[in-house]
Amino acid sequence: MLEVRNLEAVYDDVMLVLRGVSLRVPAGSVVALLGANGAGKTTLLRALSGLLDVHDGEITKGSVLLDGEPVHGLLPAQLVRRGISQVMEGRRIFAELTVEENLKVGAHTAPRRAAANLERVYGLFPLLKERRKGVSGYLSGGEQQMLAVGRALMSGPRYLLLDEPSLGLAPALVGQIRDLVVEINKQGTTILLVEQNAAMALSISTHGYVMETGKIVMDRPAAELLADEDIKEFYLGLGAEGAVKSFREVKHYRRRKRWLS
Amino acid sequence: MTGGEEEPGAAPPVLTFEDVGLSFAGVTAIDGVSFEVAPAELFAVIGPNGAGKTSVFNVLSGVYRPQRGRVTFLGEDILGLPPHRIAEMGLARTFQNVELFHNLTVLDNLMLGRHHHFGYGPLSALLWLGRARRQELAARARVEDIIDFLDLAAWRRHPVRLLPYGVQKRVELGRALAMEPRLLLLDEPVAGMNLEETEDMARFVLDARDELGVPIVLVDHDMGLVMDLADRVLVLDFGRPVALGTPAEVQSDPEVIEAYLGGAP
Amino acid sequence: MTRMTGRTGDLEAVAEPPRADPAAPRARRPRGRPLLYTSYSQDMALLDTRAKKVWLALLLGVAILSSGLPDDLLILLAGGYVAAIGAIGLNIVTGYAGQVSLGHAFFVAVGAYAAAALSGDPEGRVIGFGITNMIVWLPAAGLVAALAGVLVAPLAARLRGLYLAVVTLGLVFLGEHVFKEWDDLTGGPGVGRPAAVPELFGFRFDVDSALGTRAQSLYMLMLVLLVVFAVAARNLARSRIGRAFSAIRDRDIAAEVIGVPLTRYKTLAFAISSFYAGCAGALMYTITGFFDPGSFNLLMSVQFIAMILIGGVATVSGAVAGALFITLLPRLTQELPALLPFVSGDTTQTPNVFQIQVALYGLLIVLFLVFEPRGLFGLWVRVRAYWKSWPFSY
Amino acid sequence: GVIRGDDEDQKAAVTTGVTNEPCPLAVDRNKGCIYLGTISDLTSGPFAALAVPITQAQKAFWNRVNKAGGIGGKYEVDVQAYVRDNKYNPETHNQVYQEIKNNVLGLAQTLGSPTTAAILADLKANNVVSAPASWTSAWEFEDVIVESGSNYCIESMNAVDYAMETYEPKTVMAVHYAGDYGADAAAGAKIAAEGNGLEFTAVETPAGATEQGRAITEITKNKPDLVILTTGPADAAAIIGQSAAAGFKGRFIGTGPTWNPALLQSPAAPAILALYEQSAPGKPWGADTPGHKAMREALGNVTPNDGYTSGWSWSYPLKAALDKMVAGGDVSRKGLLAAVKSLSTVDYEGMLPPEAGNYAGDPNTATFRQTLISKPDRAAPTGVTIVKDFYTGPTAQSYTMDGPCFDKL
Amino acid sequence: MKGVLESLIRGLGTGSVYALLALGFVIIYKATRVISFAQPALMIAGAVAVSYLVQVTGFYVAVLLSTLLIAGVALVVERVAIRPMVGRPVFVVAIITLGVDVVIRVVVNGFIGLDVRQVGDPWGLRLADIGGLAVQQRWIAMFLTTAVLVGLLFAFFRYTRYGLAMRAAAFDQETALAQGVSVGMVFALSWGLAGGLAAVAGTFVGTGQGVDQLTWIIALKALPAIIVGGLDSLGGAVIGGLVIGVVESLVQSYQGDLAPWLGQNFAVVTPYVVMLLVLLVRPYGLFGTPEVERV
Ligand SMILES: Nc1ncnc2c1ncn2[C@@H]1O[C@H](COP(=O)(O)OP(=O)(O)OP(=O)(O)O)[C@@H](O)[C@H]1O
Ligand SMILES: Nc1ncnc2c1ncn2[C@@H]1O[C@H](COP(=O)(O)OP(=O)(O)OP(=O)(O)O)[C@@H](O)[C@H]1O
Ligand SMILES: CC(C)C[C@H](N)C(=O)O
Ligand SMILES: [Mg+2]
Ligand SMILES: [Mg+2]
Repeated sequence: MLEVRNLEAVYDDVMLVLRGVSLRVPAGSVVALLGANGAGKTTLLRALSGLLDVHDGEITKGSVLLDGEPVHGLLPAQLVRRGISQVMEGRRIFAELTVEENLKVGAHTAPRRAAANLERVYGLFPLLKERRKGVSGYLSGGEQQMLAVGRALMSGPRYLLLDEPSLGLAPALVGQIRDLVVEINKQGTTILLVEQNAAMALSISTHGYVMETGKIVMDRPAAELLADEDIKEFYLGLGAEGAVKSFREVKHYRRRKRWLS
Repeated sequence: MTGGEEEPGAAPPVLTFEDVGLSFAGVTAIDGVSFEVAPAELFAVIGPNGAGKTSVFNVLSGVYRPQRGRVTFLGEDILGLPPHRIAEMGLARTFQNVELFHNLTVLDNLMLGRHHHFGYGPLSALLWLGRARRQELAARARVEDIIDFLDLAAWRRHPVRLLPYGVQKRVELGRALAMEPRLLLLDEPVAGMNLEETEDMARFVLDARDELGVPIVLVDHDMGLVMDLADRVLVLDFGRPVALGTPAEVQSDPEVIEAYLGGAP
Repeated sequence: MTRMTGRTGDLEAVAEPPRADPAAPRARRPRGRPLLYTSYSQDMALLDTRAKKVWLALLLGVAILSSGLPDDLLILLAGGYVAAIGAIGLNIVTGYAGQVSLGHAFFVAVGAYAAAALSGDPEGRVIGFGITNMIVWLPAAGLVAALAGVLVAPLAARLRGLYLAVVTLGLVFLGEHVFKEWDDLTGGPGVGRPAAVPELFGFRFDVDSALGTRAQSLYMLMLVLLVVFAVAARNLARSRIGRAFSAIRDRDIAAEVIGVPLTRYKTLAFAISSFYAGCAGALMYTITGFFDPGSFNLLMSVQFIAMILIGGVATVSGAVAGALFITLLPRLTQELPALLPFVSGDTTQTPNVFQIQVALYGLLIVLFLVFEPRGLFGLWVRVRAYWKSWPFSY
Repeated sequence: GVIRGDDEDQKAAVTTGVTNEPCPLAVDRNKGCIYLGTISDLTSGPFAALAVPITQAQKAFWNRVNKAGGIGGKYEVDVQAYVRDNKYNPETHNQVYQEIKNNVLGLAQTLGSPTTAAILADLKANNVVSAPASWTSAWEFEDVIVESGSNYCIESMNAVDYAMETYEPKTVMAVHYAGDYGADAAAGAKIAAEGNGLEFTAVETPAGATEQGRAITEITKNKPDLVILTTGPADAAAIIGQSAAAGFKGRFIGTGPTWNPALLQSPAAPAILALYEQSAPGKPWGADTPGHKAMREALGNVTPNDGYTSGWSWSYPLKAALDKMVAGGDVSRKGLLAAVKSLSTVDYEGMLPPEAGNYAGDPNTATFRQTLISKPDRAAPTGVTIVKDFYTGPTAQSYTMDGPCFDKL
Repeated sequence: MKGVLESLIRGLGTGSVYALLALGFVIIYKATRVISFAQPALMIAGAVAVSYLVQVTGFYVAVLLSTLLIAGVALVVERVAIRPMVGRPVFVVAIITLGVDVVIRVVVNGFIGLDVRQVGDPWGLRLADIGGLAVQQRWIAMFLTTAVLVGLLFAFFRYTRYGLAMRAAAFDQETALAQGVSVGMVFALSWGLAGGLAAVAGTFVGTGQGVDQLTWIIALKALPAIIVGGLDSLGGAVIGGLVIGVVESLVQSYQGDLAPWLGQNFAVVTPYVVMLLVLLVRPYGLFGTPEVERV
């Protein structure tokens, strides 16, 4: 189990971005983390994978436990070796390397299983296999997103942190990603899924958290969240009667969420 | 319908794209695509990943040079023009992966959108003489309007690299609007946004079109958004046009469903 | 000296340009900023807050009062001010426009020789035209250097990152070769030539006069010129041109797509930067009165880079602070070993004071950058942010 | 008309750079102190290897003077309070000079030509007498600069004349650095070669042992009978060693700063022993004169190096002038300069002939024209022994010094 | 003709030293995107270490020990001054290496002292006769050593995952960290290798002529060499070094006759001229990876 207890994180010594976040990702589950832009989701994932440091950020309070053991002081490489792997926001592929080289870097900590994992990833994304000798920087946005997900799978992680994996993917592929998440979860990988596509995320999660301005404001089983009125309105775009609203009818910007007032 | 009086096709098109073909060593990005955009039209381009949508934008803005075809903007052939010339003609765009000037503030990013509207030179810049000063003030007033419009006031003086992704997307729209465009290209403006932010963005896009009367070409994978907003939709697959028509027509096209929409929404 | 006070309004730009502050949102205005601007012109002014005006008055006061310092310090500071002009110039091409140039020494040399030749003795050993009025040779030196910059730019515009850096470094080596060979202009290596004569409508700054000693005159001259060049650079930075430079630095494709012609602006950046370098070169040697072609080497270029990095990239005040830091550092390191009793003053011993001085010079640069990679300006921002965003701005 | 802060420090001052207070390291605390500055290339410049022993020797020299009763029984001389590193950079030289100039009467050492040129105007304006650490011919024309021994130009004239007698060369090549040092010597070689009716070529070469390819090619291709070298030691070894390896059999004569005893440990040693000789403005470390003996005693157990010898011998004229100044009663910069101008001989304790210290006449008559030739010798302390004692060749004898030689190449 | 061949061979000899130096720069660049200006100091330190050790251990052991020693010094430098800068702008790091260079050189100059120090190599200025051409033995040694080291390096980068890790880390340190690449380890590795190479190169610079306080300058020749070859290409570094060496040598021999109007010692700047010419045609050198940019 991956557990976050009362975590506080600060950027540049002054910007408090996580304010006492607690969250549990039980082994074998898929947990969704929703939240508006700037809520601190990415920051939380950085805290879990040891990358805050790079951004002049640090954990000022609280702890991260992996199977009961505190891991928040560890270096990113150590965390990867312990089985935590992250798909970073914004793809972050190594643009100057080829597709296959990108994947091989993903297998840095697991050289022995590299060949097998490579086949598995190519199986999941045939398009990558087709382009494997191509310079990855020239791939289209969506192709790069596939590469980013594929790369994270190359270390054979036990815990996979996905930061908006469906961003920029075509609808058909979003479906595939969802199936993929379900599939890797079945194969034994625990998943923390940060998504803006709430419907997709909640449909495959066991549990869901909603985060706003650095705090967890909702913490319920996914099914309950799907039924919640506020979630329906603000995350799923369903009107009171359950009908899908038209974007043309939206009149106001920046509405206040009820749970914040 | 918000499109107003002009029926698509009535007035001369703002943009024509004729049988364009573009390929990179071994990869065909665009293969015989043709379309036109009418004044004040909201035209959408959709298609699977790697279909060539962004490449179409890159051809339009002069970043890519296609091997064949013809592209005219406001009646002028723009193939071969350098990007900055095309921008000066009034073509503005946003990018799929936010391409802001990340060390600059929101304000400076927007002011940069007005770059080619200034007419003063280096000397007057160094001395900050009347000309430079007057023009900067005028530009600032226009930019503040955009800041108000896009509700960016709270971020005005922040370097954009520190802004949340959704806000960055809005700033990018603002920068394009600051150019006073005569055609606006939006590449996945709502990717990575939650519903609420998507709604906001939809509102901005519609208002921009209605208030400024700019025609817009929109690329996005959010079908809800595209189908709600677009007047016409072009569907690409492997660089080839698959369908072109109203949202309703396109949505029911079996080829489109097969190639793009997939089973589930 | 009374003429100087009229400039009060300008120097503060050097003290603290109105940069955006990353830590505090607008809603919570930092202390010292007025809550309301009644016009955009107020908001866009160089000195938009009271705090800045106070800082300005203070700094200017200190700078003027400093003219009472001993002559050797004045000479050192005058050199620092000239170096600052050069550093501001490098900052334009490297800090703002992001084109890392290790060729600054070359442009400094071009300016120095242009000025020296213009104002040189026509009868002398080396080329001279006898035009000693600064009002002629200073802009001329800048323009010749700017022209050199324009010639280099087309190649430079094709290159990126360290490729550009090493190529501009090549410029320094090629220049050194030309200057060493061209005896008629430069006097040749190890021999050198007299520098430009700092004369303005009959007033000589390089001799003692009724207005003050030679050192005082030079000090004031350089101070005034620095203020002028600094204010102009600040203006440039807040203009369409400065913004376009930063855009090219941050993302050149995007810059082009919103209408910034890349090559033209890169060329412009090189030209303006070289103009500053040329003027700095012309002025630099009026202080020693003499220079030789060996001075324009890699080390000089590197020192300019160090100045803007240590001061803080892409800020005018940073360039000034960095230039002063680098110029004063040797003097500082000279005093330090005196505090260490075990260091020998005997030059045949190792370690001796002189070795320690050199080592300290390197060491201080390393330490400084390791602990404050954003430079002096970063230090300042940090201090400011600490006070402003307390307890937390979010 | 401005009140200067540093006036206060000078309360005990007799004049700038002279105090009634004893020197900080005084031998006799009843004497006053004359401060002399030193600006030298002490760490990172190209001449550090020479500058360090020069500076050290001067310290020892003045220490000995102080022990022997100081200057006129009234003053001791301090050369340690104001030592500065110029890194062989003219601006730095000027900066540190500005820093110390109000505290010193004169300069015991100012190293390098371009560096000294950067302060020359100030030296002249303020009558600051200075001993240069360089032998360029330009100094013959400056009153405030007290040079000891022949300049490079004369030294090379004599070298060519010596070769005329000894080897009867037909062709001469000067392989030299650019500037006041190399070009000065090459000009002398050229004048002598032309005077002797020899074919002359000059090859300018950059510093750096790996940069000598062109010089070596020129030598092996043109096979001159005599090569006059004005480079640094490492470069000289590269040139001599590799030319010889390529079959060159002509003679080399190098100027003073070209030599370093460690060259005899280098792979080029056999070639050097076979083909090389050295001209010099003064006798090497091991010479048997009272001055040399005093120097060796004073320096004690150091690795012999002729930097020491030069630094030591250059100090004699300053001492003579200081003595004369104190005796004359006008203890001031003006007084010192007047004393210098009245010196027509200086007692070098045998290290140089007394006429070397002529600062009274016009440049042409005052120019000292004797140098010597040494040959490499493993047994000698600095690797060289004299083969021809002080002499003036016919070229140098008849040459009219009417401007710096390096302008004439 | 014989003259041409001889100056060609001399060029290949010095060129292989440039190549060794260039390799050090390239390895650090590959992993960190920084040009390390500390290489000159490490090079000279290596040569000086050999000059002391050789008296005790003999030449070959001395070279080995010095290589290890300098690699160690480089590791310490990396740990103390470079590691804390992970994620910082590369130019700041470059200037830091410059400060490091100054500090190390002061120390090394202390050890050099006043004289020229000899590395005590077995070749001296002896010649070998190859097909009637007089070739200095040390040039042959340099060339062979370079060939062997380059072979080893290629094998290392080819058969371990560190080559790829270096490139990944250089491109995006954070993302490399997220893949479990220990960026610190990659930095250390590159500095260690570069330090060792610098020591070997320094020793060869010292063969036949010794080292003094100014010898470090030759290390700067590697800069045009790596640009010619392409900043991130090992093969390019070797080719670049050899090209620079050969062109320089030919210019030294023939420019005086063929193009005297270029001034004396034009050879000194030929590396930079070659560099400019190459860049006019190929902005990323002969083998450099072009920056990937798309929007
Ligand atoms: N490196 C940084 N330095 C300072 N502030 C930062 C940094 N990175 C993020 N922030 C700030 O922290 C807050 C939370 O950002 P974070 O990226 O974690 O949000 P998010 O929930 O992932 O948003 P999104 O949905 O847009 O990805 C934002 O206000 C952002 O501006
Ligand atoms: N500069 C380039 N070099 C090589 N291939 C390229 C380049 N630009 C685009 N491509 C290829 O052309 C195809 C079309 O790319 P494009 O970016 O236009 O797709 P897209 O429709 O925008 O996809 P997405 O929805 O994923 O963003 C892709 O297969 C891509 O890999
Ligand atoms: C110490 C000397 C060799 C210095 C040299 N003659 C010069 O003038 O620069
Ligand atoms: Mg995020
Ligand atoms: Mg796209």
